[in-house]
Amino acid sequence: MSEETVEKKIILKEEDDYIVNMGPQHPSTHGVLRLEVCLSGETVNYMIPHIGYIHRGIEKMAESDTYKQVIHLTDRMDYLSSHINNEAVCLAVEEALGVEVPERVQYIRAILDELTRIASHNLWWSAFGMDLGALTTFFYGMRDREKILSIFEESFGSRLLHSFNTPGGLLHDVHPDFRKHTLEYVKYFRKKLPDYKNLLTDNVIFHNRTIGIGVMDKKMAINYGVTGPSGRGSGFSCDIRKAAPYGIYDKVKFKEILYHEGDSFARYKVRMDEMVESLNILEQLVDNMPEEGGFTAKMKPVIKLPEGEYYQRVETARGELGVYIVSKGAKYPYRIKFRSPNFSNLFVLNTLSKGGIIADLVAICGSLDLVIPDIDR
Amino acid sequence: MILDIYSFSTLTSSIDNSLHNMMSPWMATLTEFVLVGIVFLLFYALLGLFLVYLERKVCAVIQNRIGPNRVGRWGIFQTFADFIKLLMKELITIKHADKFLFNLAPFIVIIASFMAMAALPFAKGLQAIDFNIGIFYVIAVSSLGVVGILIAGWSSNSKYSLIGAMRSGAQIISYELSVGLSLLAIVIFSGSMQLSTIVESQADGWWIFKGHIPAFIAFVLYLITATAEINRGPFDLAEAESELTAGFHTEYSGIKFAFFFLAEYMNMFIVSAIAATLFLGGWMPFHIGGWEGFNQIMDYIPSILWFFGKTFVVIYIIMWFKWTFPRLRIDQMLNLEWKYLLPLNLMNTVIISFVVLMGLYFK
Amino acid sequence: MEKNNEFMESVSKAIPYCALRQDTQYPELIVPAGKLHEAAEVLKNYKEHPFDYLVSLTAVDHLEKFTMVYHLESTHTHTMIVLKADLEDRDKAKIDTVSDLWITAEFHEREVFDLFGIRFNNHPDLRRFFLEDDYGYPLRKDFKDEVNIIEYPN
Amino acid sequence: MNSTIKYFTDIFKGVLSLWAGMRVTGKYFISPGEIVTEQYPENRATLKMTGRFKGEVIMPHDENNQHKCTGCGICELNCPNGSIEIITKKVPNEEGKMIRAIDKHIYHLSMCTFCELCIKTCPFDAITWGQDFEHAVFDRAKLTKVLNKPGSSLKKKEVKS
Repeated sequence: MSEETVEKKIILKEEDDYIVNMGPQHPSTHGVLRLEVCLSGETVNYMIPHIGYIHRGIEKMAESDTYKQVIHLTDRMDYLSSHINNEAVCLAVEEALGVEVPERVQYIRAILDELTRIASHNLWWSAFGMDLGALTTFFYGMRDREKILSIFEESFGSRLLHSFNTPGGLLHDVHPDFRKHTLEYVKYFRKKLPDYKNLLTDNVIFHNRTIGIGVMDKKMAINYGVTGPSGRGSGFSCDIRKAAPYGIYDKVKFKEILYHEGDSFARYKVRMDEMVESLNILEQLVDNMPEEGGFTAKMKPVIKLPEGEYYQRVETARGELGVYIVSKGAKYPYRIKFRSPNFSNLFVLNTLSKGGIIADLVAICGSLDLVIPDIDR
Repeated sequence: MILDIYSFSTLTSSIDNSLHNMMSPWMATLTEFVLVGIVFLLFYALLGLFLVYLERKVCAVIQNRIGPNRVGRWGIFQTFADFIKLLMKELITIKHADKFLFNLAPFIVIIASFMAMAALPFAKGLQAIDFNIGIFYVIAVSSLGVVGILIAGWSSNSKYSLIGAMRSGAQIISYELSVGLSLLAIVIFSGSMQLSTIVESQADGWWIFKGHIPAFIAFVLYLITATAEINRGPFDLAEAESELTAGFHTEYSGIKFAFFFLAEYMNMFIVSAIAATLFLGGWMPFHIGGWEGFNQIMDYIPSILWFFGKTFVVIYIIMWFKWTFPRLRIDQMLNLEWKYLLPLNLMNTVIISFVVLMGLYFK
Repeated sequence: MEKNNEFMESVSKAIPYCALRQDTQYPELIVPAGKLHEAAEVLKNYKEHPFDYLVSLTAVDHLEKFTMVYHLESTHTHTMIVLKADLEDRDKAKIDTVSDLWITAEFHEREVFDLFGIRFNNHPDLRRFFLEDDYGYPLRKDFKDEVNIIEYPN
Repeated sequence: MNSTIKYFTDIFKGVLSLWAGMRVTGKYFISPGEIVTEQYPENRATLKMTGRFKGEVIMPHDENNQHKCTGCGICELNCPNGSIEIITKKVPNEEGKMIRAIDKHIYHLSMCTFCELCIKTCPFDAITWGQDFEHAVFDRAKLTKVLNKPGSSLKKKEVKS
C-alpha cells in the first residue's frame, strides 16, 4: 500500500449539503464537543464529531509525574466519576506492588464508588431531561446530587475533584458522620425516586421521544466498544464489577442491569435501575463496614513499580475505564494510557443518529451520557 | 343581578361625551384613538414585564428555588432592570441578513399580539371595540404573528433560525384549526360570536359548568392547542434551546429581542384571556343558581378582578405545563394535532351541536 | 488457571507464528507486524470464544521501536488477552488497520496516529484528531515542543 | 374496532401520565419543602465550611509569629504543578552555626489543583488547609502568596522530657 493512498483526504462534504455546526458551544453537547451535522430538512444525513477542544495531554503529563501525582490528573478526565478514576490507578499500582489494602479501605472505596455513581447518574438524569425540554428535572436532579456532594465535602474537603484515593489506601479516614449521613441519604433518595418516575419515566411525551430512538443492537455495541449503561441497554453484559471484580465487589450482592431493546429508553432505564441497585449496594456495605483497620496500607514514600505492564479495568458511571501502565522500574510511569469509556461511546453517535431528526440526535446524545473531558483526556 | 357600581360604561361614556362637547366629532374620535392607544401601550408593557416576573417566580417555586429576589422587595423590579439592560444593549446587525425584513419582523410579531388585545372585554364596559365577530377577529389577528416569526427566521440568514421558523410555521398553521374548532364550541353554545354577548350569556353560570362534559373537553383541547399556538411549554419547538439554541430569535439582540420576548408573554396573556372569557365567564362573577345571598356577595367583587383572576389561573396552568413536560418532536407534534386533537375536536363539535339541539345543557 | 493455560496453548497453535507469554498479568501474544491483521482475524473469529470486543488499542514508544498493544476480550467468558506487535522502523511506522474487524479500532487508531504518528494501512478515515497536520507526534519519547515549552523556575 | 379502543385508551393513558407529572410539580408548587437556593453574599456570616474544606494552603503561625516550616522542600518536590516554591536562607543558630531556614514559602494559588499532596507529605505539619474560598482577585499577581509571615521564625521543637 502506497503512502499516498493512506494519507488521502477523505472528502465527506458535498457542495450543497446543509451543514449545521452543533457546538463547540451548544446547550446539548454537554461541553466543548462539536458535531458537524449534515441535514436535509430536519433529517440528519450524517454527523461528524470533532473533538480535541480541551485536550490536555494527560497521558503525556503523567509520564513526568510520580504515581501519587498521577491521581490528581485522573480526576480531571471524567470529572463526574473522579473517585472511580482515582481508584483505577490506585488498583493498578497496588496490584503491581502486591500490596494488600485493608478491608475497611475496600469498603469505603466501594461506598464512595456507588455514591459517585448515583451522583453522576443524577446529573445525567437532570441533563437528559433538560435536553428533551423538561427543565424542571434539572433542578430536582441537582438538588438530590448536592446531598451526595455534601457527604463528599465533609470527608474529602472538595465536592467534585476529590483526589481522595492514594496508592495503598485513602488520604484520610472518612468523617465520623460519614456512615450516618450515607444512610440518611439512602433513605432520602428512596423517597425521591417516585418523583423521578412520575416526572419523566412514565411520561407519555418522554416515551415518544425515546422509545425506538437510536436503536443499537448487541453486536453493534460490542463492535463499537460501547460499555457502561449505554452498552447494557443493548444487552451487552459489560459490567466490570461482575466480569472482573475488583475491590470488595465480589462479596457484594447486586444485579447487573440488562435491557435488550437498545434504544434511548433502554439506556435510560438501565441508569434509573442502576441508581436503585447502587442504593442496595450502599445499604449492604454501610452496615458491614468495619470500624477498625485503618485507612491505608503501609507504603514506601517513593513508589517504584517493578518493570512490566499492568492493566486495570474499573466500571465508572459511564462504562469501562482501563488504565494501562508500562513501567520501566522508575518512579514515573513510562507510558500510561487511559482507555476512557466516553471515547468509544461517542463514535457510535454517527451511526445511531443517521436518518433521525435533530431532536433525535439530541436525545441520543443525551442518552449516551458523554463527558467531553474524558473523550479528550 | 350584577351591580352597576363597578361598571366602566359610565366612566367611558362620560369621557366620550366631554370629548364630543369640546371638539368636533372626528377630532374627538381621533383623541379617543390616541388615548386608547396610550393606555394599551402602557398596559401592554407593564403586563408583559409582570408576566415575565411571574413566570420566573412560578418556575422558581416549582423548582425549589427562590427566584429573583435582589432588585426590589421579592425582586419585583428585576424584570424592569432586565428591560433597561435590553434597551441599552447593542443592536447587532447581521452580515448578509435581509436588513429590511430583519428589522420588520419584531414589529409584525408585536403588532399581531397588540391588535388581538383590542377585542378583549376586560371588565363590564371596558372593551376597546366590541365587534360582532369578536372571536373570529381574535383568531384571525393572532395568527398574523407567525408571519413575523417566519420573516425573522428567513431574514436573519442563520441555519438555526431558519429551522426554528419553519417549525413554527408548520406548527401554528396546523394548530390554528384546533383553536378555531375548540372556540367554536362556545359559539355554538352561546349562539353568538360577539365577546360581550358571550360574557352576558354566562351570567347565571359559566359555560364550562353549563356545558358540562363537552364544554370541559373543549376547554382542555383549547388549553393544549393554545399552548402550541403561542410556542410555549412542551410545544416550544420554534426555540427549542437544547436543539436550536434559540430558534428564530437566535440572531436578535437588544430591543428587537425584547419585542419577541414581550410578544410571547402577551400572546400567553391573550390566549388565557380568551379562555377566561369564553369558558370561565369573563368578568362575570361566580354565580350558583338559586343561592341569592352567595351570588350577591360575589357581585361585590369588581368585575375587572374577576377577569384578571380567571386569566391568571389559566396563565398559571400554561406555566405549569411548561415546567413539567419534556418537549415534543416536530413530527410527533403534527401527529398530535392531525391524529388526536383535530378528530377529537371535530367529534366534540358534533356532540355539542347535538347537546345544544336537544337542549341537554344547563340553562 | 490450568484450563486457561490449555486454552491459550490452543490459541497459540491456531496462530503458529506468534510468541506466547503467560507470565504476565494477561496472556500475551506477540506477532510480527505484517501478520497482525491475520492474527487479529483468527482471534476475532476464534471458534470457542471469539474475541469480539476490542477493549483498548494503544501504542508504546520504546525508543528503538513502537509496540502496538491490543487488549481483547471475549464477551462470553470475559477472558482477556493481549495482542502485541513491534514496529521497528520509527520513521515510517506502518501497520494494518483492524478497523474492519472492530469498528471501535477506527477511532483508537486515529488517536494513535495523531499522538504517535503510526500509519494504518487501509484505514477508512485517517486524519488527525486533536492536533494540526504539521504538529509533531507528542507521545513519542523524543518529541520536543519548541513553541509552547513552559519551564518553571527552580 | 380494536384500533379504535386502542386509540382512546392511548389518549386516556397519555393524559393520566401527564397528570402524574403535573401532580409532582404541583405538589412542589404548593409545598416547596426545602428551598435549595444559597443566598450567598448575605449568608457570609453563617456560612461555615466543613473542617476539611480545601480552600487554600496556609501556614499556621502561633502567637509568637512562629511556624513549623523548616524549609526542607518536600512539599515543593511533591507538588505536581509546581505551585510551591521554597526560597531558603542561611541563619545562625544558637551555637553560631549557619543552618538552612526558610526565607519565603511561595504558593501559587493559580496553579494549585488541591490534590493535598504537599500537606500530606509535610513531615512537620507546617502547612494545612485554610477555609477561605473567596479567591477572586483583579490581579493575577495577587494569587501568588507568601505563606510565612514577615519576621516569622521556626518554632522550637518541644524538648521531650
